[in-house]
Amino acid sequence: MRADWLFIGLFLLIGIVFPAVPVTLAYIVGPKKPNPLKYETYECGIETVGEAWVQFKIQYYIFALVFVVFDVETVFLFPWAVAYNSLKLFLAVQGIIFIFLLAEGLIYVWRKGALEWV
Amino acid sequence: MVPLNWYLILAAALFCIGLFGVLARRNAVAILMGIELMMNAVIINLVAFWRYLQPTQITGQVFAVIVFAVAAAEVSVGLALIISIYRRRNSVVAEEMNLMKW
Amino acid sequence: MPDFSKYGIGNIFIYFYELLGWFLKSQLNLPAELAGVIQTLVAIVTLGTFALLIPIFTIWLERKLAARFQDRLGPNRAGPYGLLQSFADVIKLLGKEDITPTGADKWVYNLAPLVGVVSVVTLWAVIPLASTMVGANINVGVLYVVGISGLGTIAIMMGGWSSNNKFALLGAFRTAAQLVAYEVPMIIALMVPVLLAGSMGMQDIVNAQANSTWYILMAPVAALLFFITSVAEIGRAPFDLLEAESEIVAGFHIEYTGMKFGMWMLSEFLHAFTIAALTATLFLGGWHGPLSSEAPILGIVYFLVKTFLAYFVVVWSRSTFPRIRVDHLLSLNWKFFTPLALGALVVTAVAQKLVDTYLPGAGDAMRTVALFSANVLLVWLVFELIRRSARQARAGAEGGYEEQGEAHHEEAGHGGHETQAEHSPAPASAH
Amino acid sequence: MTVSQILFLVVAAVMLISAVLVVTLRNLIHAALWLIATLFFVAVLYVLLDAGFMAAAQVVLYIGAIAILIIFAMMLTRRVMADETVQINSQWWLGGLVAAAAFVAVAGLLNASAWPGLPAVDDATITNSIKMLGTQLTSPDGFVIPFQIASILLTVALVGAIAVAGEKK
Repeated sequence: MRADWLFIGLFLLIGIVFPAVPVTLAYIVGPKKPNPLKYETYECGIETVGEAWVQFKIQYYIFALVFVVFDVETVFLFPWAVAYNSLKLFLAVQGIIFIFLLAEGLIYVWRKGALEWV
Repeated sequence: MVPLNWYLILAAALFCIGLFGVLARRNAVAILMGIELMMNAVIINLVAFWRYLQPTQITGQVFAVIVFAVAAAEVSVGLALIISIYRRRNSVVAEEMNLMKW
Repeated sequence: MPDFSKYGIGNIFIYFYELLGWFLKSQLNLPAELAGVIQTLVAIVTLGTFALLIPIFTIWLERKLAARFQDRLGPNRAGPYGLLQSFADVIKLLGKEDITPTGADKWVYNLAPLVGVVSVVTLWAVIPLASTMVGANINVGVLYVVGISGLGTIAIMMGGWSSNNKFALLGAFRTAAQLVAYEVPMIIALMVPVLLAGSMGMQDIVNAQANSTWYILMAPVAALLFFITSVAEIGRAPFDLLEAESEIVAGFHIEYTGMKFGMWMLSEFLHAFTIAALTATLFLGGWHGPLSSEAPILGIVYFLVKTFLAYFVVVWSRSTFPRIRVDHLLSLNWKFFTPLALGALVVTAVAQKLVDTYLPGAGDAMRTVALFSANVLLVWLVFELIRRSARQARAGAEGGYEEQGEAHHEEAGHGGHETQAEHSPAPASAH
Repeated sequence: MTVSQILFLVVAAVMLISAVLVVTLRNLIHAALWLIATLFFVAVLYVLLDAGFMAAAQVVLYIGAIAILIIFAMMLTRRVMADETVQINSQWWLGGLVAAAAFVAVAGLLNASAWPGLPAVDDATITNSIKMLGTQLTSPDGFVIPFQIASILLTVALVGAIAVAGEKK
């Protein structure tokens, strides 16, 4: 098991080196003709107006919120799913009750209208 | 082999860094980030105790997973409060939320 | 020296791996741990190179296929059948100037495409290529896949935020909202094969399929859900809102040029191939096929064939469906995919327990039939519900005009809208 | 110094440095990115502790979900933090003093106590731990009540957060 995790750790290290090589190479090889106009940020063919910040909708937060709650609950369910085939009936039913509680949260959000993109 | 108290001291250090963040930051979101660091220190402790004291039982990990759930609930409600306050008062500086201060 | 006859031609890659270990240990007299690390490094570099070279081929394949779908020829100048087109593109990218816009956050801006590539390449660490060949056989493979894909969302937010551009920021946040939303049904659908196999390890799931049936038969709904939500995760058409050219110019990578832009493209194309590989592994039996356990090299062939089949479907749907609207995208996810995924999970769990309890001696064929019909039942139920609510909505909409006149005869206080709402549960028989 | 000790020290050092950056950087988006780095190295620590499931859950939940939620919230309230004003309050030295004192006290106490060594565990126990976790979470002799209460807590948090954040101005 430890050797497998070592593999993943080394893979992560090498995974960052691999794409870094062509990027660095392109930086060295590529032409460099600096020009202040070239470095301006793009904006529909006119000069950039204001800063990059725009007012975001609260809806983004609501979606992320629903996602976080569901994510946590599914992480709870994964060990249950792994153990499922060897679980007794009562234990299996507990997991299904859990799923129904999860669905209840979804129904609440749905009826509340928080899932609408306004 | 790494002794158990290395993990515990590391967790204590992380906890204190988080504590500093909570005490010193002005921005409410940054304070929440400090709280996240403190939560992680607690989870490191739980998992370290599981591995060193009772690796054949799973109690430590069960508690760690439940701390995950509590952390998620805390951060989602906390950020919702911060956003709500921001929408009313146009500020997320913790010092300016002083209605209850005397 | 390891004996070649013990491995045979079917295990040739394992033979090379052992040969390297033998060479390092007994010829160079390295300690066992160091030799193991070097062996692992060589395996990683081989696998990583393989993974990073795939897009060179798939980009050509995708352009060719898309061209055929649109009745064009596609790339046909560079090399035979245009096969060298991707190499020409790489050389062109090398000759482009590397631009970091003013006001951009230099470190984050340059790191983001690298994180994007890492979040895709490292998925290959847990995908089993053959019965004896898997990078890391960890027991949390499925969760690992979900977690590493989450890094991709972070990479996109880093790229979008650090570009200092309105469109990039807006595109990044749209993308993040889409990715996190579609992750929910994807995780729930992933739980179905985990439940059936009783393990989160990728190799265990493939072994379980080799010992019973492929999970596309046992859990067709979950398979379809996983495939569709994965296509949404990689942001391919019909879910390509993140780079909707006509709406937000190009999305989060608008400011990227040269090789860094190439890295975003690389990660996108590799991701498309990777989700095909994941679909093949989790639902199409991975390396499993005739004689695949005896000769693992055949397993690689089966695995690649299945992966290319799944990849073909990705390209096919890309060139067939129009782009979906953002509100439809999100309501499709929350109001259809997520409940359906939960339903598929419950149905599979219940059917599995019922078969275990009431048919203790049931074979795989019986179990497959039971699970398949449970899935069909679920789909029928869901579509019946949708049909009913659609009928109600239509009756409400059509009845609304006629009943507005009647509403005046009824008691006061009932506006047209209220009448409409009241009468909406009535079936269409009002006509 | 064994290999595992060196590995631990490297991971711990990087983790603590990124944690310090989280609480001191002025640019809050950078602080959030360093928070992600810190959380990632905590996951590496779990791997060193043979808790693979915890490591994966850490990456899925903290990096994939909670960190994204924090960045979203920052974007929604960014007008205040776009400027480069001081992010540390006037009593920061007091906070630093309290944190340092707490660390010295706790670390001294931990160092003075005797702790058991690392028990040897076979691979099968580690592999089996996820199954055991699933059984314990749903078993009436185990933790079924906390399991269901956690679910209810999350549902309540969802309802509460939407009620708070989604209210009309």
